[in-house]
Amino acid sequence: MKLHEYQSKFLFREYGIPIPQGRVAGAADEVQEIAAELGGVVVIKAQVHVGGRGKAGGVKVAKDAAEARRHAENILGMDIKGLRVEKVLVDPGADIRQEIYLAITNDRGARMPLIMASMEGGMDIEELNRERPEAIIREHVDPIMGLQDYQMTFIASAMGMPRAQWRSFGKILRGLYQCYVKSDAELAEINPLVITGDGELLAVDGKVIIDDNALFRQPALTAERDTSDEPESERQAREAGITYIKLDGQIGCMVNGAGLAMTTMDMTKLYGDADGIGPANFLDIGGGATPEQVAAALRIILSDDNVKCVLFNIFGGITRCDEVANGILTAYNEVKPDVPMVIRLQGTNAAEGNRIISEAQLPNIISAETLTEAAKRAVAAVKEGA
Amino acid sequence: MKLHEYQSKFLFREYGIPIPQGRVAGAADEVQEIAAELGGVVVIKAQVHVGGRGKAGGVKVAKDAAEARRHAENILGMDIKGLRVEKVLVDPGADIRQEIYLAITNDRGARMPLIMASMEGGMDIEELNRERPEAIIREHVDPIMGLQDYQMTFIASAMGMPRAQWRSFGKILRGLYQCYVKSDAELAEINPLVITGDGELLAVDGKVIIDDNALFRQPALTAERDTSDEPESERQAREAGITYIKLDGQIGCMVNGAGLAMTTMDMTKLYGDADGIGPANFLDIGGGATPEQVAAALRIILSDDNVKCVLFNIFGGITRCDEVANGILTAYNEVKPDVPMVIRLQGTNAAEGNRIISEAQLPNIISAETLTEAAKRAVAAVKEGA
Amino acid sequence: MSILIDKSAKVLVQGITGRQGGFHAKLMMEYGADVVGGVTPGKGGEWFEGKPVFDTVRTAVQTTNADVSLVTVPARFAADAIMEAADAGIRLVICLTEHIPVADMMRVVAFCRARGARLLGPNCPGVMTPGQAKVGIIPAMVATAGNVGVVSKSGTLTYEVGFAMKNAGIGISTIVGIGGDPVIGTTFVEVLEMFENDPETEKIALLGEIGGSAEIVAADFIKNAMTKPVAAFIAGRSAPPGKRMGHAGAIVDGGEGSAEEKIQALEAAGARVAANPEEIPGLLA
Amino acid sequence: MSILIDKSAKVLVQGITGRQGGFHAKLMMEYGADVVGGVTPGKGGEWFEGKPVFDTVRTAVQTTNADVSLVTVPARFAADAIMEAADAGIRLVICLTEHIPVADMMRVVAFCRARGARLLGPNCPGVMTPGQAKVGIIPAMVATAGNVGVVSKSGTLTYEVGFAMKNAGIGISTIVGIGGDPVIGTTFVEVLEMFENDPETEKIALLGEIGGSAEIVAADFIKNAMTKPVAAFIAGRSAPPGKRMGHAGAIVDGGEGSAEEKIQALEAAGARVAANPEEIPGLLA
Repeated sequence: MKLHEYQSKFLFREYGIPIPQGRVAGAADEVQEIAAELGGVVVIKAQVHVGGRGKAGGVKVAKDAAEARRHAENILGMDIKGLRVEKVLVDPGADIRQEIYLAITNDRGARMPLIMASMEGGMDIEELNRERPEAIIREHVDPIMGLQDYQMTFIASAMGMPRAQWRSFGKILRGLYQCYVKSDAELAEINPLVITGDGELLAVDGKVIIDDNALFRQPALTAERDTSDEPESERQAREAGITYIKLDGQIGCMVNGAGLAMTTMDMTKLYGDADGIGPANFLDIGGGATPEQVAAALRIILSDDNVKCVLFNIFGGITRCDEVANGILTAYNEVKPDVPMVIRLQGTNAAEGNRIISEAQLPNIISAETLTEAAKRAVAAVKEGA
Repeated sequence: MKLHEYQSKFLFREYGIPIPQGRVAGAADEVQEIAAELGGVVVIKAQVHVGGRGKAGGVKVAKDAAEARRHAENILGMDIKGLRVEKVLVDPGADIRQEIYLAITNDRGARMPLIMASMEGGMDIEELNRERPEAIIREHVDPIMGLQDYQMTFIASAMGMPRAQWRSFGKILRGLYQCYVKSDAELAEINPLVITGDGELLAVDGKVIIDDNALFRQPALTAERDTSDEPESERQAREAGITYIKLDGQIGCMVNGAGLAMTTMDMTKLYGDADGIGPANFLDIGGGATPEQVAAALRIILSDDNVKCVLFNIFGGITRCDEVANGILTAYNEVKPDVPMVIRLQGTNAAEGNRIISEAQLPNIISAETLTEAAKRAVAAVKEGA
Repeated sequence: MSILIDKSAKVLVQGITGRQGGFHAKLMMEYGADVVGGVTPGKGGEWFEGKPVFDTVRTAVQTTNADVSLVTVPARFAADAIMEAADAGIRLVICLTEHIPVADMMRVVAFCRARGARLLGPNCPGVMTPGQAKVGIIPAMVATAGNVGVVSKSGTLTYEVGFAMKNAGIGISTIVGIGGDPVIGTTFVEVLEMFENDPETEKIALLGEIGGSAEIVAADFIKNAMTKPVAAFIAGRSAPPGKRMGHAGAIVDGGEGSAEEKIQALEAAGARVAANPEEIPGLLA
Repeated sequence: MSILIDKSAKVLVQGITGRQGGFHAKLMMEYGADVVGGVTPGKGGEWFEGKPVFDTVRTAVQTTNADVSLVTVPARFAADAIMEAADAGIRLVICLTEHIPVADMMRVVAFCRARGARLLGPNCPGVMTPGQAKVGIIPAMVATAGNVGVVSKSGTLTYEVGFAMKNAGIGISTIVGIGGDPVIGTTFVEVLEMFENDPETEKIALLGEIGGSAEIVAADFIKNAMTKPVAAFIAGRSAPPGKRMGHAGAIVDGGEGSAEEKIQALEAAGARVAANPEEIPGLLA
């Protein structure tokens, strides 16, 4: 779960990290008010879950409240990479002497938290990592011991932080680590952390991503979830307990298991790509899906107008194919799909499942033995329908 | 630093451990008032830093406020093993179905926190340990990982805690461990933890000892320190940065280093015990003692009327004996002791130190080459003076 | 031989009185695994299908000499359950549970390593040595005994490949599901090393997916330390970057973890990479 | 030979720019120890008596190949300093600092063990191999080289015994101060084992005191695992129970840790126990 910049920074503040005294607003009037209160130069920043908002015109500096209002009118409602700007953050302008990068993230390979720090902040970290990897100091944290003081000294020293800032940098790093741990963050990033003209440190931009699996113990953060940019179909799937991700192709996929679901997508592309045909979605119905869930999944798949064919690929293990077949029939009768459906049932009770499907004699049902056959038939069905 | 029962229990309460809703009082009037407010049976408990107060008459049950007052009049001001009772805790009576022992302490040998738990609480744990050690469940806690849930289950199961109480016992154990860690306790003990008639758990008595070395980060607990039962001389020594402990013998000892200080005490006893002569104190003046500290130490030693001789045993290592000798002269001139002083200087610059002492030609100064000689001479001086 | 388990493994099921735990415990017993008991705090003293239930793993191990444990408890209790098993001296802990927070797993993995216990998973289907024993949820019907080792991040994809191998007459020494979470107890390389050292394993099938760099590290290992041939499949070639494909670990992030780079690395290391998992039997023949 | 250090030890001083650290660093150099540098966070790049000062132990080790570190920083920074040294690959960390909270030391000891570093102390005078090197504050004048190993909980008492030995013409292989705190990095038994295995050590003097049970455990080890003769002294026979005798660990508590029980255990194990430390040379002759 991604937090917006303003949510991230307000969270940082709870851990003693100094941030600009800005406020968030959803209307131009409000922005003008906040800018007037703050006085002086302000920055208006679009709050969207996507990078590159600066280049897209979503960040503007204003000399006074009136200019702030004009910028807000432009930014609010703006479309940035498909996302509508609903809120802006109004921050006082900072006197920036130096921009620093500081982040803590999960290092999957090392299976430990990783701190990354660089005196060359402000730019995109992936870009910096490609161009000047040696400018980034990397320090792992023992997940049981937590961050130690000597590691903070090492990082400050190795990155070339001026000594005058070691103390305040150490406090910020400790605060960021606490924030990362207590919030179950996958990423807690300050970019840039700036040294101001008078030598203070200030977190000018921030990004926090929370581990979805830990939200059960993060009620305050869960309440902050902004789903306004989540596609309607994904929201419905989430509420039905199904993992669904909309893609751009024509073949709706319904599969049990994430690895097999990806594979099924890949197969539609493998055999369809030459004709511009591919998967319309990722969908994992999980282990013991009920007929109701199958029906819900089918409805979600079909809510995508691009879908010209639905491919069921079920490998029955613990799941029994005869039960799945019954679920498909129930769902079919409820949803009444008007596109062809390729059904491939394999594994436990596959013969019985296939018998149930074929006996039902539904129109537009194409059965298949293997995944390869199923993918090829789905591609063919799309081509025929086109 | 020992906490009183009431301080310990009020601390437990901060960690979610249920305790009786009692209050502490220093006067019989107050006790009556509290007892009246609580209503019903109350228990009046002397708050002194010593065990065995029950047998000494320091704990009484009262049926009503008037009786509570009468008991308080007896207990307040009472002398228990040399300590005067200044405060009593007035607790509501509890309906006790079972008494449990639960404590967390530092296991020096294992170098880990140790949890001890027994369904046979209420009695002295050392006694229980002698008589029925198998009735005590012992569980170490990894000092880095902290207490884990599975350990709580293990303890509850192994000690024979009724299942109905596992959940609340787990909360109390977690709270006690938190209390132990966050308070830098050497011991956090609930004895007894009772199961009441209606199945609730309640910490009826508590004892917490804080690690003196950690008081710098425990301002709230440091403020709770009750020094009313600390001997005046030990208080003075503490304030002068000297470790002094009053004992019962006649030979005041001034030594550099704790191990050597104990050894010097032992030598006075080794050679004096047959004549009833031994050490009057433990005193470590530490490494770089100043003449002022030597003088302060000498004054503290001489404030004990039992002292008939002072024995200086200084092994100069980093400490230079000539400097110590000058310190002794300064202290001597300031304090003007009227008892003989045996001075043994050895190690770095010993010859020069001894020269300084002998040239000063002070009355009542006896010098010695070795520790053995010094101890024997001090014993002889006491015998002569007697 | 085989790796990780054979019929001598004495298996505990943590959460045996739960729906999932009990169901799979029965299937494991039917398959021939020596399930010696179960653990459910608060239910010690009960029985499950003739096997004793204990309050704690420690007591269970003392009584049954169990050396393998299957963790089937819900996500919020799973980290504690794994550590309990490791602390009690269990040599192999297999965790089926999904949705365990990554922060918990980082601590748990470090803890297991310190205690000398091997962890498989979490969010994995378990391990099966065909004809001998299975611990986990891999269906009996997907494999017969043989000489190909299978290691995979996923569940049903593994069944798919196992089944295709079985239909092609290719048997399996051991199937190991390592799980699709970002932080797991045992990685591809560790399992590849076990297969390399296992005299009964002649070839290996590796089933990876997008996200992380475990397959890249595995390619490095295949190149530098392996003599046995490896066939591989990487799922997620059609997945767009920045989207999490069901498995918590299956996400192409910041340009890292794409199927293409993994396939290239594996091919460069000498592995034969299938574009379609049903081609794996052909690559192993 | 000798134990723990000889003249090849490359020594860092953590806190070298402090009063105590600098003073003892100079004395150590005068004695012949190879002090290769010091560490003071924020003073990296400075020099101390011709030796480089670093911000961190890690950088110091990378630059100097130091393998031993002396921690002389104040109590509230000492736990971090010890862990820093252990984490940087220092094999022997010697901590002079007193008044470190026990809770910190329990974590630090576990950390050092996990990192494979040996810790001596805290609150110890250090270690000296006469004629070769010293790391800590043991005065040069208290010992000459020889074949008796000395291990002790205390400082000046050790000097007293060393000096008496020197006057009696008995030399020392290595003096090891383990410290008088309740929780220490290296115990009597570990040092006894090193002396038992050291060809240059023929006899051992053990100086214990009241509190804890380290001397009882040592007696057990002497009885079961040692061939070399041990002479011992236990300080605190005249100390009353329940009072802490200066050292944080020197307290007879709940009937445990008395001098009498320790003396009895040592004698029962075959050690010769002196009633007076000045008798030790006689027991070693």
